[in-house]
Amino acid sequence: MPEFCGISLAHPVINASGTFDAIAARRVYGDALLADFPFSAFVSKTITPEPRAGNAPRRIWETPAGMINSIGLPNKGLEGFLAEDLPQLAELPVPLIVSVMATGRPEFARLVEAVADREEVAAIELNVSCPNVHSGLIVGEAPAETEALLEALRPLTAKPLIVKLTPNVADPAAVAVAAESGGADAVSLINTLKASAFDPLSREPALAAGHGGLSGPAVRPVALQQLRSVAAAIGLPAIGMGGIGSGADAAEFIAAGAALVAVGTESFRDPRAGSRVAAELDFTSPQGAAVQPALDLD
Amino acid sequence: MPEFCGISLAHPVINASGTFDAIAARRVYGDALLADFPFSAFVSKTITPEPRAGNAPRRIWETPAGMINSIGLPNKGLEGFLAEDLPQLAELPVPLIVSVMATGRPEFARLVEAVADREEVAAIELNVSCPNVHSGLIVGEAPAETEALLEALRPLTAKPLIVKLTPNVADPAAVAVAAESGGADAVSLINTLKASAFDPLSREPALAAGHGGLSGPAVRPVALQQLRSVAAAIGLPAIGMGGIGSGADAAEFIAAGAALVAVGTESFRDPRAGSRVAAELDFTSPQGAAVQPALDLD
Amino acid sequence: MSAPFGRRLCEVSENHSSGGYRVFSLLDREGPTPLPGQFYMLAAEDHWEQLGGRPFLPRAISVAETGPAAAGVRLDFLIEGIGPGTGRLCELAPGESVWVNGPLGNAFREPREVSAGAAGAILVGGGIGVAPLALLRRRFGERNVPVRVLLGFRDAEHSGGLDDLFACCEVRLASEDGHAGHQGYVTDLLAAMLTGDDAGSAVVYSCGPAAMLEAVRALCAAHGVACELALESPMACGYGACFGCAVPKPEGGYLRLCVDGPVIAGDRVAEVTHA
Amino acid sequence: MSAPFGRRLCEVSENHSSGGYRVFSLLDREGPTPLPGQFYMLAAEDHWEQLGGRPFLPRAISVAETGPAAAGVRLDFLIEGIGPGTGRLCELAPGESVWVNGPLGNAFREPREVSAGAAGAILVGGGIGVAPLALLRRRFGERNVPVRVLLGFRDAEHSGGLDDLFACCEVRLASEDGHAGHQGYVTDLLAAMLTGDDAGSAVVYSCGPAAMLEAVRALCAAHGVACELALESPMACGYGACFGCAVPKPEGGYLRLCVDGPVIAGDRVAEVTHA
Ligand SMILES: Cc1cc2nc3c(=O)[nH]c(=O)nc-3n(C[C@H](O)[C@H](O)[C@H](O)COP(=O)(O)OP(=O)(O)OC[C@H]3O[C@@H](n4cnc5c(N)ncnc54)[C@H](O)[C@@H]3O)c2cc1C
Ligand SMILES: Cc1cc2nc3c(=O)[nH]c(=O)nc-3n(C[C@H](O)[C@H](O)[C@H](O)COP(=O)(O)OP(=O)(O)OC[C@H]3O[C@@H](n4cnc5c(N)ncnc54)[C@H](O)[C@@H]3O)c2cc1C
Ligand SMILES: Cc1cc2nc3c(=O)[nH]c(=O)nc-3n(C[C@H](O)[C@H](O)[C@H](O)COP(=O)(O)O)c2cc1C
Ligand SMILES: Cc1cc2nc3c(=O)[nH]c(=O)nc-3n(C[C@H](O)[C@H](O)[C@H](O)COP(=O)(O)O)c2cc1C
Ligand code: FES
Ligand code: FES
Repeated sequence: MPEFCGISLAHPVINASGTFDAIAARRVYGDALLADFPFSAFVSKTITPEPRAGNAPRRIWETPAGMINSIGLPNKGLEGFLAEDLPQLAELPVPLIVSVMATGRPEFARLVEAVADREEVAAIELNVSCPNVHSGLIVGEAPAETEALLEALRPLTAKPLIVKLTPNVADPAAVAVAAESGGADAVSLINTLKASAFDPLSREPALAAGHGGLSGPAVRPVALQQLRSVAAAIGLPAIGMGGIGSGADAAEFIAAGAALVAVGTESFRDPRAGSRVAAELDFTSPQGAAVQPALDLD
Repeated sequence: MPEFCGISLAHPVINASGTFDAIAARRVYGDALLADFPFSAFVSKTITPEPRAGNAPRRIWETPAGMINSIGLPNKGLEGFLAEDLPQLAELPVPLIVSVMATGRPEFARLVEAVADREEVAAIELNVSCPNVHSGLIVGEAPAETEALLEALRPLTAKPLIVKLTPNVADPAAVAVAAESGGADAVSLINTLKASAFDPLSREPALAAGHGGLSGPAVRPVALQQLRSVAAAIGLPAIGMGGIGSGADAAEFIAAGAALVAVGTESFRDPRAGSRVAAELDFTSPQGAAVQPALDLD
Repeated sequence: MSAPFGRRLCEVSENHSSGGYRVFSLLDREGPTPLPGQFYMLAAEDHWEQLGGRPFLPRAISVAETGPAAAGVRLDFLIEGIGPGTGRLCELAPGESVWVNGPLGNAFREPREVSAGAAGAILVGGGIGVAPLALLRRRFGERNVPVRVLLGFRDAEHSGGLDDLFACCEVRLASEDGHAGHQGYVTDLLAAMLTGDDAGSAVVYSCGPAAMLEAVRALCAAHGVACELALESPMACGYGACFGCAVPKPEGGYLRLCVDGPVIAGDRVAEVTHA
Repeated sequence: MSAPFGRRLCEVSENHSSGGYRVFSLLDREGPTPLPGQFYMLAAEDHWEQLGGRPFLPRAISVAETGPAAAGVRLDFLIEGIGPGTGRLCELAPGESVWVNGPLGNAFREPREVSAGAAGAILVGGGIGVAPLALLRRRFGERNVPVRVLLGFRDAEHSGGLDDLFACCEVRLASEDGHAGHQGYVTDLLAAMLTGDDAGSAVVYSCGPAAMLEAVRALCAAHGVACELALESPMACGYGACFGCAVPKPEGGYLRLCVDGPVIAGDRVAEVTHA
């Protein structure tokens, strides 16, 4: 059983934030979802202090071996999350990680404090791909901003703080080191790569928001390299993600230094991808190009 | 006829540096190559002041809708290029753009000066994905380094200077603006994304160099977004590249603001990809999801 | 009944052409019988990637008919090949397997009033949008809901499903090129019908291109007639995971078409700008 | 004669299994007749992408036999399915089309000494490496170069090509499991042969797994016998464009196997660490 920041997990495969809505899935699939929950921990979609409707459609666009999304973080806001979603997520058979984002330290602090003492919450993921309203800098692009944010949040909770790194930087390891100095317990990477596409007919941007984030197998080689450089630079455990669709893919991330892996876009193709990836990690794929990783994470 | 920095071109499709060796191709295919040259200008593989053998194999690795390379810029060095390659490249039926890279301003200056007065050379592309040996910074990751380099090189030649931007930065537009301030005539993008993969059997890095650069259709959405933001920020023409494999793809780059497009990895799959892309730009693809771009580049 | 959790492989038992479209059948050994309006996320098991790394995601396809089969449920789909995903589904050969996730989404609701005197259901379909109405018509027939079917097609090359899915019953046709029925839009037929005395107790059920659905919605709103529209939107997952399928709500904000739809009451959409 | 510039579509005329491998044939209407040792870059026109976006690049495959055909040249290939690219080539059906670039690379050279008393050519092949030796053997036969053929296989499931490509002539076999011929390595047979009096005038031609080639290279070096090795390396382009196919030179630096090879004189490689 892998252990991650003191949390025991049944296997090393969790979900990527924003790519699995356990509440909606339970409505669709019923309690079979709980009996056969695909992830060893559940990461919520990112919540923000106030409710957000998300971006205007079109929000998604298929690309070679991947997709671009500009969903825009629709969520019920902190109050709505606590009142409506948290009780339902607490029924899941696995530990809950709450993902939060804000545009300033006080707002981030409000989010962290609100879940800091909740028994239902096992850990907090900080989505730092956001601008600081005061400095204008994207927090996750600036090591000093990241460190300062962690220093501000660290005293507020005993729960593990996971920093979700942004991949759109020259040196993600520098940001990871700053997160470590600031008191983070773990990092997760990669978030989506800045991307766009044009509608072939109109030749206008395909997404209403103009651009979005690339995910799926296409980004896997970028994710593996960033993970490799980050894992080499810090002493903290890392959650690796970006295009994982099979046990063989997951084994590459573990080879690159991941303690856990997260499945995102692949869940859209296969709702049980998490369980499948976890199972495949133990088997040799029929493709020959396969993997039998020595999984000793605990 | 598109015109680019005062150079008239038969169509808007050139090659990406390092992805087509016109000398080797002529050995393989004979003079048919010249009769039917696929690009409207030819960009040389990057040359460095001294000869380089390149990286140890394994140098390439296939990835979803793309590939990683760690070729390591093998080249004959400036003297070898001038003596052996330049006379052969001068026989090509299209304008020649020489790509150069060095690790310091004096060495860059030596390269630029050596081709500055050569009639055979129409323009110079500066590959700035290299560390400055003095500052340690990757020139193309630091706007100030890029601007200083351009200011040093600008007085040395009347030929167009094209800055090949690196995509591994948070804000490529800032570097492009610096290149413009320094006196560049054009920019080209994207170079390859930092990437790695692990051999599924050994779980060691798949490439001997540990990591390499990702190219091919997988990176196209990233290239389009960087091009879009760069083209909006500068007044210079941009050469767009990254995963172009069809006229429809090229039209997306033109919609995103490219004056010319370059074909790289696709030439590995189809040696005449350049001509095909140029021809397809005028036709509606049978896929329906097609493009008939109003090409008025001149 | 919920869809089985996860995706499953189902074998193709048939595939034939139908007025420019294709009709293919899957044998589903596990899933429940789908309801009219529901859809499945489908992806060929082999050779799904066709062209430049696409399709990558599964494709949302409405179920057009269903019935018991030897060892499960037969699912019929009507497909118009417009890109790499639908193109691949069009070429499925018997014996091949398809990844199936579903049935997903909500279903058309029955009219509340089904008394003898009530106008009953008016089904308005256009192009590939006739698919979900086929199953709906049969269900209504079985439940003795009076049904009138109005179908519109661009031309003979875009009239798929007519012979296969609506063979049994009376349909009123409109075609833009006049090759069959009224020359013009199917909404012309609907407009005439909504001036009838009994229109007030009718419920309109519609699926088709955006412009047609918007005309249906506006007509029904003008005549105070209830309507249910089966919409489309880009879908990555089909089960509420991606938030990609957003459709604007009249009061602001968005609904997720895959879990809140694909069937939406006419007064729950402001204006249909995409199908 | 140069390869036609660009890639062209060639139709599959046949595909049958052969001792665990597959032999398939293309009809090439444009290309010149290839020489022994040359290869082609191949990619199926349809459904090339198989699995997770791969294969993306074409695959390098040696020509195993060739001959005149109705309207061009027949090209035979021997394929071992070890991944998505060779897997797809194995399943090619007659009538399908394949993108073809080639013939590429250099060819085996003839022995300089072909006098009656000379030892002539010794062909040493292992596994899938027997492919280019089939065409070489026939060419030598046509030119009256004395040829001896030594082939090694792991087991019966990895003995493809034997019946199809070497049916006509005497071959000496070795197999690791002893199912045919000498139990052990084919290089055991070569070692014995190189102790012969005439070995000095022999030339060894070899293709197969890295370990076998290295043993052949070392044996020939030890006995002062010339040898030509057909190597493999990862190839993205096959025509000198990508610099991916680097093979270390004994004096340092690298050669590009696609244009400087794939056939390399034994004294031009330091040690064969990959095939
Ligand atoms: C609930 C529902 C039910 C449906 N039922 C049916 C049905 O019964 N029968 C049927 O035939 N269809 C049905 N559809 C429509 C069907 O899902 C789409 O036609 C299908 O997804 C198109 O996929 P494609 O690969 O064939 O075409 P695509 O090439 O994906 O084209 C479809 C659209 O996708 C967009 N797109 C996304 N990425 C790209 C890209 N990279 N390049 C170009 N275009 C892109 C474009 O807007 C394009 O117009 C239904 C859709 C929904 C939501
Ligand atoms: C000159 C030459 C001639 C040849 N002639 C023949 C012939 O006649 N018959 C024949 O059968 N073969 C021949 N080969 C070998 C053949 O080209 C390879 O076996 C083929 O390229 C393998 O492709 P694949 O997709 O089937 O397997 P791959 O999965 O590509 O596996 C092959 C190797 O590629 C590597 N690889 C690259 N990217 C990946 C990735 N993302 N995941 C996993 N592995 C990866 C691994 O090292 C793996 O071992 C020849 C090769 C050369 C260079
Ligand atoms: C539709 C979609 C929505 C996402 N929403 C979030 C989010 O709310 N918060 C977040 O931190 N990451 C979000 N992500 C990023 C994923 O968590 C993940 O980092 C990324 O998709 C790479 O993994 P993948 O390639 O396996 O999808 C989202 C990704 C997708 C595709
Ligand atoms: C094998 C290979 C070698 C390359 N060598 C160079 C080089 O020498 N100089 C350079 O500026 N870019 C080089 N590049 C980058 C390409 O010029 C181009 O920027 C990149 O590949 C993206 O385009 P593509 O996706 O069309 O290949 C190389 C790319 C590849 C794949
Ligand atoms: S399609 Fe993914 S949420 Fe609706
Ligand atoms: S395979 Fe590309 S240079 Fe040899």
